[in-house]
Amino acid sequence: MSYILSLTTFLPILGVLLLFFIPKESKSVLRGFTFAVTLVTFLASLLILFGFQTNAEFQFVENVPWIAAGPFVMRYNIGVDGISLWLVILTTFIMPLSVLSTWKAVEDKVKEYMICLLILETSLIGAFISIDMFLFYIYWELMLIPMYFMIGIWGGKNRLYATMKFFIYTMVGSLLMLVAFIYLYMLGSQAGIPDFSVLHFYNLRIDPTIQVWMFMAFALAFAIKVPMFPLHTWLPDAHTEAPTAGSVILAAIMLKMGTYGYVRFAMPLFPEAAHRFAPLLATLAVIGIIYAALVAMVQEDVKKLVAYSSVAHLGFVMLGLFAFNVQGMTGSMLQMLNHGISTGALFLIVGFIYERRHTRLISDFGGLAKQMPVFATIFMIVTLSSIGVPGTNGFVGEFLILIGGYESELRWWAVVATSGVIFAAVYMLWMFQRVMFGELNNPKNQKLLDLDAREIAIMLPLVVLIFVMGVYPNPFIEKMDPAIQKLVAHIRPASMNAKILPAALQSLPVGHPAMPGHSGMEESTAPSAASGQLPAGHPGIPAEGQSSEPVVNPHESK
Amino acid sequence: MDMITIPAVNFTPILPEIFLSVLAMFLLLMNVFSPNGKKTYLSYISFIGLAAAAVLVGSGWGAHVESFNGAVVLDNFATFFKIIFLLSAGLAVLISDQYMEREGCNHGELYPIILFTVVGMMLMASGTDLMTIFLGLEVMSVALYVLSGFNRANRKSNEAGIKYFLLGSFSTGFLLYGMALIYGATGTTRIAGIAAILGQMTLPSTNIMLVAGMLLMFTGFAFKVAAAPFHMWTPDVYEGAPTPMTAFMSTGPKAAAFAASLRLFLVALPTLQVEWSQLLWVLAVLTMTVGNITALRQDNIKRMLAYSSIAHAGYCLVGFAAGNGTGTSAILFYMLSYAFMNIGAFAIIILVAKKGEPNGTVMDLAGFGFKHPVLALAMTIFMFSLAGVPPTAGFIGKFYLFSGAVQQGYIWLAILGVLNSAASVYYYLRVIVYMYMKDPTEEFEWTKLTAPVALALVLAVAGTLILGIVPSFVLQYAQLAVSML
Amino acid sequence: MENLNGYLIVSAILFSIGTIGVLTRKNAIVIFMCIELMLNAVNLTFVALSRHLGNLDGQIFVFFIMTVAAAEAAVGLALIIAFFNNKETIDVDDINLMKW
Amino acid sequence: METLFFLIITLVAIVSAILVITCKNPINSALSLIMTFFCLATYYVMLDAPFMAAVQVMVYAGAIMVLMVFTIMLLNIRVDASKKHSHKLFLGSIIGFFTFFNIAFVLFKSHVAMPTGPYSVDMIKQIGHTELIGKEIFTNFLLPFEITSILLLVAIVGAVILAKKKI
Amino acid sequence: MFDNVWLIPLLPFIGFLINGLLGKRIKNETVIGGIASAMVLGSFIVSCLTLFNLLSLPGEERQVEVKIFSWITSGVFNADVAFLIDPLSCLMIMVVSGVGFLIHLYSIGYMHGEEGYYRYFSYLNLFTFSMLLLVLGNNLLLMFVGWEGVGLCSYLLIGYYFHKKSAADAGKKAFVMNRIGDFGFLLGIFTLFWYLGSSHNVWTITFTELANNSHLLPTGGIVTVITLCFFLGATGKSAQIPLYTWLPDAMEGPTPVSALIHAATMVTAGVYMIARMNYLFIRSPETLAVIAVIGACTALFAATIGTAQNDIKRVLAYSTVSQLGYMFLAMGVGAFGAGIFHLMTHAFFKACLFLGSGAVIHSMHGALHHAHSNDDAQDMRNMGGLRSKMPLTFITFLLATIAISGIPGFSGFFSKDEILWQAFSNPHHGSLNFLLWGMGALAAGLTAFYMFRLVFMTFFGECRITPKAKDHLHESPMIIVLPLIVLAGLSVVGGFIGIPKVIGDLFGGIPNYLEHYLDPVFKHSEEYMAHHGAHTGIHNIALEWGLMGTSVLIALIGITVAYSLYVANKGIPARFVAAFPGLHRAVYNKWYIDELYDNIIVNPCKAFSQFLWKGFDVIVIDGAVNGVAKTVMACSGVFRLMQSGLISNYAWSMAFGVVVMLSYFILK
Repeated sequence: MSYILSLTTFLPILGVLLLFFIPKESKSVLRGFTFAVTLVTFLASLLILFGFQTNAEFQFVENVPWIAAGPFVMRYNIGVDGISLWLVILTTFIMPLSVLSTWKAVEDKVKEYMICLLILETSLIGAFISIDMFLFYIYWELMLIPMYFMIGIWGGKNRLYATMKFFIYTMVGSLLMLVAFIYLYMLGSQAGIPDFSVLHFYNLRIDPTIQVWMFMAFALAFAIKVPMFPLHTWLPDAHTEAPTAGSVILAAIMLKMGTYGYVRFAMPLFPEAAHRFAPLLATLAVIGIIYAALVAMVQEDVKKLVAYSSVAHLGFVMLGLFAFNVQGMTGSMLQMLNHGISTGALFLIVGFIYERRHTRLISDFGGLAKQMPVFATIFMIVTLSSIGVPGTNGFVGEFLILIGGYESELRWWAVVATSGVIFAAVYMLWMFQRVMFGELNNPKNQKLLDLDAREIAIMLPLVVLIFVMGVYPNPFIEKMDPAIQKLVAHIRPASMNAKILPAALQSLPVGHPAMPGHSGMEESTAPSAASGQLPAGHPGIPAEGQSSEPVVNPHESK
Repeated sequence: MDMITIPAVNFTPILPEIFLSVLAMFLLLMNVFSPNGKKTYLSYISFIGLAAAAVLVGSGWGAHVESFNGAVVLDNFATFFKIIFLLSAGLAVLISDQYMEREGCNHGELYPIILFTVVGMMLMASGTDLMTIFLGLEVMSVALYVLSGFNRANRKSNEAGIKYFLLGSFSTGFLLYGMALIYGATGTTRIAGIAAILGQMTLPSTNIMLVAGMLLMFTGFAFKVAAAPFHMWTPDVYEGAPTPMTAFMSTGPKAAAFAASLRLFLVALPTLQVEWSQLLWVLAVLTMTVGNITALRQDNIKRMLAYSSIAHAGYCLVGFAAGNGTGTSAILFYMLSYAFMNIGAFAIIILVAKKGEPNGTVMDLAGFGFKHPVLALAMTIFMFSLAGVPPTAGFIGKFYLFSGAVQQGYIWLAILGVLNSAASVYYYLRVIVYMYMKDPTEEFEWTKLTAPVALALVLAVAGTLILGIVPSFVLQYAQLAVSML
Repeated sequence: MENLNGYLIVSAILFSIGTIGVLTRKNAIVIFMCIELMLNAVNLTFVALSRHLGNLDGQIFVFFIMTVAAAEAAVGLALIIAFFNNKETIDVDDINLMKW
Repeated sequence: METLFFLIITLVAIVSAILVITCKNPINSALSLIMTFFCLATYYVMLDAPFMAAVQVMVYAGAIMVLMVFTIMLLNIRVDASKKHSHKLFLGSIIGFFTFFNIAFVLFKSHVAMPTGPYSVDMIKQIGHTELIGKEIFTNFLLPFEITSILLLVAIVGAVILAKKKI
Repeated sequence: MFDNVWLIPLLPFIGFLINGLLGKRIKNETVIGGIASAMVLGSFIVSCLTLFNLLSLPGEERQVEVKIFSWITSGVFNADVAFLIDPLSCLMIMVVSGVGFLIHLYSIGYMHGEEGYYRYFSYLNLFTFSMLLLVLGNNLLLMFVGWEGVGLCSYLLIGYYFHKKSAADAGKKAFVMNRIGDFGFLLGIFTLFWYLGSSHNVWTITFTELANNSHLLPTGGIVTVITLCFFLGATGKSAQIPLYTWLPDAMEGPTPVSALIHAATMVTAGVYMIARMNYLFIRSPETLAVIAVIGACTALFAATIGTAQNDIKRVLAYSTVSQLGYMFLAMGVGAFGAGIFHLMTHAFFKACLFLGSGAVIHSMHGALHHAHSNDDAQDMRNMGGLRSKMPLTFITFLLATIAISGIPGFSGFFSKDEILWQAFSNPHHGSLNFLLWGMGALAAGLTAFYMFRLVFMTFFGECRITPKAKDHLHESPMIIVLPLIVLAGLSVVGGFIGIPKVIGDLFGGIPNYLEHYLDPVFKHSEEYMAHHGAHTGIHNIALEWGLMGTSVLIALIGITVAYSLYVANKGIPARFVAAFPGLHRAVYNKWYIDELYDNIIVNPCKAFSQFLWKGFDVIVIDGAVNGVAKTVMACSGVFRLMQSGLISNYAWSMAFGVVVMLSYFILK
């Protein structure tokens, strides 16, 4: 049925509306109901998964006119393809687990907490499935609000600083992206593109010098979200202050928004600029890997350590993306899922021990393995997955990224990144040893209870997935392969052209808006390149060696 | 000596103004006869009157009637703005009753004055003659001087009144001198006449008298809109004036000033576009930056909202600087949505404040989030809308304003605007931080939520969200209004 | 008598004197008087221009400016008296209850 | 002869204007302001606008200044020599001079529109200035005239609200 | 015929699952131990079957690939889970499952009474599964999976007594060192895959295809880089010079673990890897030289440290490092067959030695426990004269010691001598081979010395154990001694399957079965070496006999010195120590290598990351971010003060604004 996507997106909102009728006091009913809603959403998303034919097209597309005023035409245009399919499934899969983990964690203001969680789920799913760039932007900003409240109200000690920093940091990036969006739309409307759908913009030939500026705006917004090396300082603060469920979702899904942004928007829209920036961004990614690993080694707070570890993992993902070949891309898409599962599990684990001891300092723990054997085994499995030991999911992703990176121009970057594998083992095992092994001398640790049924129920699916994806990742790779092939085919020629033919010759400088000559006041970087005007109707001359007809998804009603 | 033949006069353009003036006079009489205590029914009558006027104005959509040989016109542009004035006046009337009861000042005459202000604003919006615009401006200003100084007992209100009066008339001096110079350079006060003469003139931008006239006239409007160098009065007057009046002052008159200046600059002086868009470019940046940055450190919530209204004037100036269709229609849309969110926010402040508003700081809001969840939710929506966060009307407004600037090629202006709105997020979220994330210092005594204020809040929230999620029909109206210019 | 420029210069001078008065005087009423002076300077410009241009629009505009000045005077002085009842002084430097 | 008379009146006007802003006692400045108004009235007469002169005298000198003087007397502000009656002299005068230079510069370089209006000077003399203005107001500028009525009503109601002892 | 091959790794995996998940509930130890051992026995039987089937095939086609399922396919890269059956892998699975089974049996007895019993056996089974996977894998990626799996299990098993901080540290150190090796291994895979793919469009990582396309690789240059990377991986795993310090610390784990992992199987993975990719290594003489030199140095270096250790397991650990040095020496000189032969024989006698020492420690521990003294059960100075208390253990231990020290007739002699001969006679590295042979021979002497020193100190002389515990010393139960006996037998008999030609035809032409058996695997490198005129080296028989004689002589000298020092006149070692205190202390403290590593790598790394976090992250980046916020707040303070509340200021700013605008436009 074609409305499954909107159904999945807005089911949580339906849940929110029904939540209002449940009285504030009956906490367990609130939690149970929210869990039920997230579970139903997960089942709905499974329907999408099973209905999804493995090809490069967007499926379950819904395209309804929404705002049509002034120069802008925005349509409620959503659809899911190979790339965004698994991220949606990851979202709906992680949500029930994080709701389950708040049973004992959040005691006061439970109703508001559940509402935040559900709104967060809607905005995340919405962002992943929206084809219309304006709709994407709305969901992209909407997700900040519930996370802001979750960190702000239920957070740790200096949560206000952390949440304000998180909000404004992301906001600045995304607002610059907004200006780039508008400028892109102006270019598009001159080249005859009717609306905001990203598919039309994939074939728009933009003059490379403009591409550089636009790519920088997009790249900055997504780099903050990833987070890339210099812009990552908000993540440890946000994580240490966020409640367990909040930081699970933040780590497992929201960070993927940044990398998804690169794959869906920054790279395909501006291929030449992507190639020009590839060395810089790869360097930042590699620095991120080594730097975050080193800094993680000396952390005293477990949550900060895991936060820095996710910066390192996402450095790998970025390296894979900028390899511009199928293995690299597949590896990073897989690593996004793996990171979601392993770091989500790690935060849940930190949450369990935080609920028991209300402290996150590594020095307060020690020798828990004897006291909590089941917890020890699960913690061990998740640590191994985070290190990327073969047989677990981490290894498959990392291996593909590194071999993809090695095979592309980023050879030396891949070599340095491979050393990251060593540091990952060092800081994770050192932490694991200080927390789990050694003497059980702290009296408080001696009284700790092992995981109860609920906690095991949370961790079981994650552990199973770790092994399933480690041993048999093919079904996952199959589904996303055609979409990645198409993406690489779209981006790759851009690099050849950029190198072989001089920029001016190969891409007809189209789409530069013929603006009335304005005096120096506006030092916009609109270059003086001749603005050859393309025939209005034709959506841009496709680049050489690429399917001539721009891929307009079949059932998009004009 | 032959008799003076008074030409046939078509009253349709000023029908709403006449209706409201008659209603105001009627209310004055009603006030005399009604006993001292019961004044609330006056506010109901005035609200109904405003609603009726709105219907009257709405029916005039699409018509284009010149009358009083060019002094005033009825067109979509004027109608759209009249709707904004009536809306802001209506909401202001709704929230003023409870405030006045609490402050204990006799508010019998308040409603007629508000209606007269609306008349003044309508004249400004629909006037196509320098004289009509000037007189409309003066009716509005005089009424506003009275409104800002309304609460005689409160020293702050007096001070606000005096400050607004002195600086207002000082700016009127400059406005008049500008009009004189323009009259001198073109020979007529009719906007159509000015446009015609400028059309024939060879190089209008070299006629220094014209440019100087334009500048001086613009300072008058810049004062009313609270643009950067002329914004100094706004914080003091908004803090001093009674809160419902501040709410009214920050939305209605600002829109009226924009209406008059838009009509003047776009219809009368289009050939000087190069000059005034540069001027506006600088003013917009200055206004946004001053408004946003000063607001960061404000503790008094009314003063913070005053600086935020300066910043929002800056955003509108961005659209004005763009000067193209998108920019101007964005201003119209923004003014409408700004009316909703701003008056909504002030309504909440009224409910929270105690008698005499000892200091009305943001800290008083501590713990409000979980004490009155529904009201706090409304305030959160208003704050997010003012900050320009997506699902709300503020975002759509800013989006269109900045896209107007980008379309015109002012990318750096858009970038500065975007950075300013990012900075503004801090002080809007500070309110939310105190509401939700700080525990209450001392007990709230619950000021009962009377029916009119509740109605005002419902209207405001509905307006903010609807304009945020499904803004296309209003945007189309704004587009139509501007295209007629 | 074609010395239009003469009249315009005189009105410019009066206007500037009015501005200086507003900026320097401390007494509210005197400030208001200076504003009145500025308005009168503008009236003079209008009348001179209207006479030069030959149409009476300027003079009618002056007529309306006068009514406006009168209305402002009424409200302005009422405000000043209300302020005086409260604070016994109308010195501009004392009107600084609200700042920063 | 004509220009000589004009220069004398200008001199008187400027001196009285300066007196308005310099003398300590508000009463003196009020009186010097009245003096300026009379000079303006004579200007209007010289510009063949006798009705304007009459209105100027009646409205400004008569109504507004009387009101001013009345308020000054009502508030009987004691002028104590100690407190300075003006401040920021330097800054204020700088701005004043600059405004003057700017406007003067504008006036010199500008070229005023050609006299296209229907009413030549002698026509005014012949028909009578008041009649012409009357005809003009009640035909072309009827709406502004009506608005002034609203304006005055607002002013009266406002003044009552603000200043009445006890409502 | 080979379709049941997937059973070999699968059975231990099933054992791991049963014990891992249900182990806690099956309290009874023998059931757990039984299941684990049965699984390994099952896999041993299937490997025998496979070996038998393989032998039935004619010589050349002894190479069969069995695909199970395709694991990762993405773009040009695809890797699937498939097993390669060929003489080398058959030999290895026989060794792994055989010795593994014996050690499983042994640990049932040895681990009696430990509280994490089920956990031990599940990890041991997981180890066997990973090792079999490593050996059977038909492509580099699957080998890498086994490679890391084995590293993981060694981490788990070393850290078995996790409540002891030293055990946990040793585990972590082992894993990190292995991980550094894996870093090299990964780089090798990538470079190989990239080079073959981009220049010859051969996108593959399976061994058979690599072998067939190995002619495409140029000698030297890129191949040296690839092989050096692989060698780095091998040193990490097989504890050679730079990355060997983890092996002695790995003795923290239970003794059967040391026997299985750190003697017989895991440490030999590096050797197996080089043997498996002999066609690559042979193409870069530089790498072979490096391997040979490092092998020889490690052999000598470890042997010197072994002489001064007092802990029985430390001595055996260093002996393992030294014997591995020999294997790498063999690989370095291109004698892959000899290397594998020594690997096999070493597996037998080293396992036997470790298990023997385990038996000794087990009974010492029991005795000391009874006497409630907390002397160290592993310190040889507390032992002595145990041959009367534990005759069977003594005999098996003695046989294995004789084997290892290279006394003719025993397996050690044949394999070690073959290596020394190959080292001496190969022409690859010019004059280097004399030095190599010399170091090898000296190391052999030292080996003989410290092995017999160990035997004399533990089994001969009077019993130095605390008197009370003396009568509690008793022979270990049958389940422990039985594997000892089998292994001792193997270490004696094991040598005969690979008798060098020289001795063979002396005794009536007994052929070198092993050489013949392993030929198909190394045929590529043989052809390459023949092509490059490798074997024109010295061939006369007399020289071979001479060398053999000298090596036996050196061994005997070692034994006599040991006898004189530790049995005849006990005083000499003490005087020797007094004479050269510095040298003794250095050797005793393992030449301070561990401290060296700490000060050069570990501590500066910690300090640097501390600096990175506190200095860079907090001060620089956060400082910048908060700095922006502070500056904005500061100028907001300034703007705020401009709002002075005085009307004249406001009027002034308005007038000022007008004046500025006017003058700007006028002057423009």
